[in-house]
Amino acid sequence: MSSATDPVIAAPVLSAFNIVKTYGNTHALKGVNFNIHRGKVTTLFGENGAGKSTLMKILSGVTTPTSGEIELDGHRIAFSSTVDARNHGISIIHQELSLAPNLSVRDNIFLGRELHHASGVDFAEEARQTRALMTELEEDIEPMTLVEDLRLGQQQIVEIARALSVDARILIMDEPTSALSATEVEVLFKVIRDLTSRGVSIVYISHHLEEALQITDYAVVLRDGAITATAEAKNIDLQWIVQNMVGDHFDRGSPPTGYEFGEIALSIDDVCVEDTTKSGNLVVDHLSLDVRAGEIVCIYGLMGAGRTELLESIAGRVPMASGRVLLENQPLAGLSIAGRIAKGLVLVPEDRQRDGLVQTMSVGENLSLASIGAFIRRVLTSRPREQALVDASIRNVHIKTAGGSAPIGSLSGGNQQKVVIGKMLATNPRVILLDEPSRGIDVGAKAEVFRLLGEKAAQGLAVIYSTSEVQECLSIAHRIVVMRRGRISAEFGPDVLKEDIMAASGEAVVG
Amino acid sequence: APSKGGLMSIIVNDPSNPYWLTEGKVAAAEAQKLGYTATVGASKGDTNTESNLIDTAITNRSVAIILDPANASGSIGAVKKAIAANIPVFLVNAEINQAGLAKAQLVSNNAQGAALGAQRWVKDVGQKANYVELLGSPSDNNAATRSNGYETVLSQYTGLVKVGSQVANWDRTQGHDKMQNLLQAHPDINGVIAGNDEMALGAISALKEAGKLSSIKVGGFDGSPDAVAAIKAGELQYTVLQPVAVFSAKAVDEADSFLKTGKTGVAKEKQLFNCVLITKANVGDYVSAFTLKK
Amino acid sequence: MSDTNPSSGRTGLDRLRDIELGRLLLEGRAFFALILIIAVFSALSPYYFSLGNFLTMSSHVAIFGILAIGMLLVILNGGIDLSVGSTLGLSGVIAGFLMQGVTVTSLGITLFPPVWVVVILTCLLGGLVGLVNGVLIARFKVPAFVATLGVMYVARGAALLITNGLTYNSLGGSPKLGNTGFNWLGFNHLFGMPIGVLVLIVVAFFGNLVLSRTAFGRWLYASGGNERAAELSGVPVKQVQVTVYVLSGVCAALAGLILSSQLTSAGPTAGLSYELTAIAAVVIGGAALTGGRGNIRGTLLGAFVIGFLSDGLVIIGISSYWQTVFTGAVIVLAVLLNAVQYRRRPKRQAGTPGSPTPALQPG
Amino acid sequence: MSDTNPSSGRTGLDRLRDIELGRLLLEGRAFFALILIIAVFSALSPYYFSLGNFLTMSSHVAIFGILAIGMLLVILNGGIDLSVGSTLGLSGVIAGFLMQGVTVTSLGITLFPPVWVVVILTCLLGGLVGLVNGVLIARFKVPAFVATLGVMYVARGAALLITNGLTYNSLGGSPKLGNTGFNWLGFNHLFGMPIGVLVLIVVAFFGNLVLSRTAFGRWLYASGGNERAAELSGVPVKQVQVTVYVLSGVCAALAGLILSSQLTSAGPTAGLSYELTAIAAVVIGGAALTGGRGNIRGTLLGAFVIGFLSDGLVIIGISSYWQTVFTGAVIVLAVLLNAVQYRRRPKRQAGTPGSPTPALQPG
Ligand SMILES: Nc1ncnc2c1ncn2[C@@H]1O[C@H](COP(=O)(O)OP(=O)(O)OP(=O)(O)O)[C@@H](O)[C@H]1O
Ligand SMILES: Nc1ncnc2c1ncn2[C@@H]1O[C@H](COP(=O)(O)OP(=O)(O)OP(=O)(O)O)[C@@H](O)[C@H]1O
Ligand SMILES: O[C@@H]1[C@H](O)[C@H](O)CO[C@H]1O
Ligand SMILES: [Mg+2]
Ligand SMILES: [Mg+2]
Repeated sequence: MSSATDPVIAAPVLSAFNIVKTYGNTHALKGVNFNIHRGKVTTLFGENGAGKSTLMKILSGVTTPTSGEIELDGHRIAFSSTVDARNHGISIIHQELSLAPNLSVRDNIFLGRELHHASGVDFAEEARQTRALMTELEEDIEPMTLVEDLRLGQQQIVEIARALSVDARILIMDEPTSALSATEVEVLFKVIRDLTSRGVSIVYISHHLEEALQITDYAVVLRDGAITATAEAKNIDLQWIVQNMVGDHFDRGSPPTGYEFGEIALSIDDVCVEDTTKSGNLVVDHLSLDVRAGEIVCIYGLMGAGRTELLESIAGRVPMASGRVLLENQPLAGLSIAGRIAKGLVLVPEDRQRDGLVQTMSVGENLSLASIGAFIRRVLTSRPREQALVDASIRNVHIKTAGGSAPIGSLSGGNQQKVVIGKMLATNPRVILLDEPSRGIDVGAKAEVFRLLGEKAAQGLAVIYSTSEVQECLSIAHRIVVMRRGRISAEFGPDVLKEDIMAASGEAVVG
Repeated sequence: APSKGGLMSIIVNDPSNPYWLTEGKVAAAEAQKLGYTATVGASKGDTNTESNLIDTAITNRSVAIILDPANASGSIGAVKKAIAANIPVFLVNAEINQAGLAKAQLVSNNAQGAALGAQRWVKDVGQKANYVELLGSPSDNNAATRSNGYETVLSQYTGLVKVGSQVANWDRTQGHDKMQNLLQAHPDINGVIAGNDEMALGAISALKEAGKLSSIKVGGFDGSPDAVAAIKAGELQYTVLQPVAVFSAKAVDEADSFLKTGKTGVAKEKQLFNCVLITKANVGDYVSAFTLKK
Repeated sequence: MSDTNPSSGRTGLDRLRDIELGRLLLEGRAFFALILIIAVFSALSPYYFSLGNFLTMSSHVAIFGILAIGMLLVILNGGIDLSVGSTLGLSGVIAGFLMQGVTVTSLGITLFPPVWVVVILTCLLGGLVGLVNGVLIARFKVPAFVATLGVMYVARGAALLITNGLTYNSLGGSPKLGNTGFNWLGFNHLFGMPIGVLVLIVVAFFGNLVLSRTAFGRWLYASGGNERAAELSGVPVKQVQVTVYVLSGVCAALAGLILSSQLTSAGPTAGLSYELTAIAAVVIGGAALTGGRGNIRGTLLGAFVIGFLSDGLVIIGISSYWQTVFTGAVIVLAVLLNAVQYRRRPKRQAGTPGSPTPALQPG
Repeated sequence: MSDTNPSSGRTGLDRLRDIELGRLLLEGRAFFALILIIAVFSALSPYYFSLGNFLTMSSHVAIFGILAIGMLLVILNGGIDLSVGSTLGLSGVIAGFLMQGVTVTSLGITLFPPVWVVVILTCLLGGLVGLVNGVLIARFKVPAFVATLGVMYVARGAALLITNGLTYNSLGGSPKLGNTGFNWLGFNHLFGMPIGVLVLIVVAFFGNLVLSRTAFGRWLYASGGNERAAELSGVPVKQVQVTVYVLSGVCAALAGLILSSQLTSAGPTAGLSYELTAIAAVVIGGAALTGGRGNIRGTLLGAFVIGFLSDGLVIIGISSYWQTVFTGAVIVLAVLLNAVQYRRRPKRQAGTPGSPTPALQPG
């Protein structure tokens, strides 16, 4: 399915031929042909680990391909560095934020390509341009604000602004919206349309398939390091993408049925959490919620609604200003995180790299980390028992790995996420809290994660998960709770309409 | 409150060595006896710290400085600085390589002491032996003076062969470790001669550990209380007492005299104080740190 | 869990074999450096290659080795302990002080605690110094470098103040007082080994057991690798942090006891700048200063490399200036070799470094 | 450039004011410590509070201040430089060596380079030592702690070998040889200031300019804050890394020149363990050892806190043992105060520390 023969495609601005990239034994890309269409949005779809980011890194000079060729405007070219690629008009928004947190927004945007005037760096001009970019992106961010003082979504805006500021001919966006609110996404799409109308070519990558489809001109699906399909967006639908991505039909799942909920497993009673940056400001504002054994509750909300603070305060990570939480009728006050885990309350954190995994440890050691007590005999660990626990976890959560002793870095994002979930499930919890368990993982992995949670719920586990994707509320949750400014603004059953959920969250309905 | 006589700044090397500790203590006591206030600073062998201490003495309007110079060459600048501020400087224990700056330089006669020690050492060890030497810090002139003094005496005996030597920086732990290494290379030695007592005591513990103290004789230098105790215990053959307690007090006396009369009362700037041998025979005369009953 | 899942594919097995090989090569390399050192000095001096000399050198290594094992725990945690040299000095002084007899003025009597009491009290003191470090770092969030730097000065000053600069000399005790035996620690041999070396072996054995087979060891590697993730997995990260500094303090106290029993005296300046040697041993042994990677075996190798080198230089009679130069060069070279290894196989950078995870170590 | 846009929204302005306030509080705190030290010692000694004494103390601070500024650059980069003390010693020795005249044996003549040539050659040497550090760290990926530890020993050994342990004494030169003026550097005053202090001021001024107004400064902060991000943005992170070590070496050489001209002699053991004092100054000045945070003003304050404290202790005549204890306690306390500050506002932990972006500093 070489795109060169595809009739719909004319005069690509950049073409990649037969790109192969191997990392040791991993074949990230197996001979990919890829075109970027002039003045259009080319969207790359694919599961976690399909090779999307790898391809983009090659096109933007971050890494070099093992073999293959790139043509820019019909001329052979090889990028020696990101600066080289930038000089050829290629700019990229990285999937992982790549900002210096200790620098201001202005400094980050112009880092490495300072504007100079006679007496050195022209800070005033840089600030002026920064302000202009922020106006274009409709964000109220001062150029001199430190990046670390911004919330994640705003940081992503800065990342976008930096890529825009280059005046690139080709702009690559690798998951630019993973932390953006619906309004911010809308603004970004407006900017993208504006850019394409001016002839800028865009490569777009997102796991938010529906959202991405709105902006796509050409869809390319990558699977296992090879292109499986390309098409014009007007000719395809969601179904087509998903099918090409995962190879077969899949189901987002439905709330597990056929059993009665048990007693109240977790009772959240009038909880307040203070904003750590502004004292007196409540991020969680007198919130109460009961969840029964076997019940699955989804917490939907916009960025900054306070979901993370709520879940982390229940888990004992951040202090509560007031209120109390009961686990199977026992108050949790005063218990450490470890104490809460021992009582059966666990949290799968939002940011798996930062809070979920120990990169220096193997897959097995990560999996067994929260349940060491289970394989201690007297004082020493028992290897066979640990091995059994690890093997069982790998089986139960379907982790694709060479084995327990493989380095954690050798797994794809989705599988790493499963390791974090598997680690917490191995403690045999009564209640599991998951903060955006689907962030940054592909549809196939999402479906597996949700199926797994459904199974566990049917066995009596109380499940609470947060999400920023409405679609994901409508999968396995028995109950959907919408959070807005630290309070519950609405509760729905599984049959609610997407529009109602979004309205309750304060989000304008996109599209 | 500052006393009538004013402040005398005493600067010693490092009071964690009992030798310099005594030096500072005796000088301070003498100064107080004569109606001065006294502070004792420590340069720890660093010429910069020493220079800072001199600056402080100037700031504090000291009437005189008693200094154990950190470095024979490197301390000259600091001495000049004090003199430029019209503060007389009296050197004790170690010398500087320039005459005419300090009002007096009172040091032990290291060459005489070394000869004294070496002669005694030959009596203890005998005229036919293999031996090793432990040397002090090369930056201290005394290390070379003593080593040369030993050499002058011992080289007269053809039966005495120096099979090894190591720098142990005046330090006991290093004396111990270097002695162990020397023992490995030269298990057949009969004697150890050390540049000071600390190194000798380190060597003794290494010899004890190796079970060789009975066959290998050790000689020291300084006359420190620990060395005297070792002599009493029969572990150390002898030590050469440096009259530090004597010349420290004397330096203060001369300073006092200079302040009152404009003269130190001694004709020569450089004054050598002869060392005294301490052996099992006279160890009973040792009355206090670095002091032998007359 | 160090063997592979039999059902896993070829690639998985291959990768594991690769890792195992990389690890052996790396440690083989430190080991190789040691062999090289022994070979060179044996060629240069007829006295180097002998059991007696090896035992002597090992007893020198023992002091640094014990310090280095404590340091390893701290470094695995992502910290650093600059205070160990001072703690060693302070511990020796305290031991010396106790051996002189403690006068209880209210009763007008002098107590002479037996040696085992002295040993325990001294270790407690070392642990206490470590506790101060640990609390400053874990509770008050003072960076480890700064906290232990400050404690380094304070402990040294305390040792000087206690002795007033003097050295405690008669640590032998007396049979009359029932407190003999201190020198035995430093002087005697058991099974032909100097006691210091035996203590090192015991500390290393238990250290290895703790690191590879206990919950604490797992917690330590985890919190060194990613503190936030460890905390969310229920690891009591603060306690772990405090504990490593306490253990490092206890190791320093043990080293202080051995040193002062070897010297049969205890001075307040003992151990000056030993922390640097201990850190060098840990790093030569393949541990990462960023935490989470390193093991006892490597650290011991590192300590032996440094010790056998510096004693060798003394034995062949090289000047003390050249000794300084060589020490520096070997520290850089040993780590440079590791670095070259990583560079050649950049992908493995995270995987192999010397010290895989405890589970990969033989118990 | 540090003023806010008048048209920006309230929140933006508020936050900026917040940051500004936090920074002032923090630096005010180090400043407060300094004021407290001055007040206490002025009360205890009639001689402490005088222009003359302040100038004297400042000339003592100059040495450590210049070292600390070099160290700050390294620490901003997330590194550490343990070799500065040795480099200082080596530089002094090289300067002394050159002042004695260089004999060109082939020509049978002795050249006496004029002082400015000696100064330049010595700074080049310092830069060279830094280059070795930088290359080991940036190119060979040796951890900074280890590379500079090794270089510390090697440079010290080299200084000892060059002088054979002795000290160069006659640095005054002679008018006949046209190489006078060296001692002038250390002894003289310009505008009533000791030359050392003036050099410190110049170094601080240019250091601040580089950090706050040049692309290099931004690159340094960025690569210390997030090296990967900096690299992806096209910052030549390796060159930046090498450069900071070179600059640190040059600063050490400058300090060595000033010290030996002040002492009118150059010995191979000069600067022993000064690196620790320099690091302490940087950290007391609010810089983070993790990199990316810190500024010249804070570092200078840190150096003055340490220098004015230790001179004050000497002036009031406290024993050297207690001086050691106090030094340690002040290091911990100064940083503890910062830590308490951070604890109260954990979200800002990353935000306030002393040294916001260079842009927030007055140019
Ligand atoms: N630096 C690397 N070292 C080793 N393997 C790598 C590296 N980068 C990527 N890989 C591997 O290459 C494959 C493709 O990864 P890539 O990041 O391109 O996937 P992706 O499609 O962007 O996934 P995601 O949607 O999770 O971002 C994966 O198997 C991944 O583990
Ligand atoms: N780094 C930060 N700096 C300032 N304020 C922050 C920061 N992070 C979060 N906040 C504030 O905390 C509150 C809750 O934010 P948070 O992002 O945790 O909510 P959330 O509902 O979990 O959203 P999400 O998980 O999607 O980011 C908001 O008021 C937000 O502005
Ligand atoms: O003379 C002294 C003493 O011997 C001391 O033990 C070490 O330093 C020397 O200068
Ligand atoms: Mg990706
Ligand atoms: Mg969140």
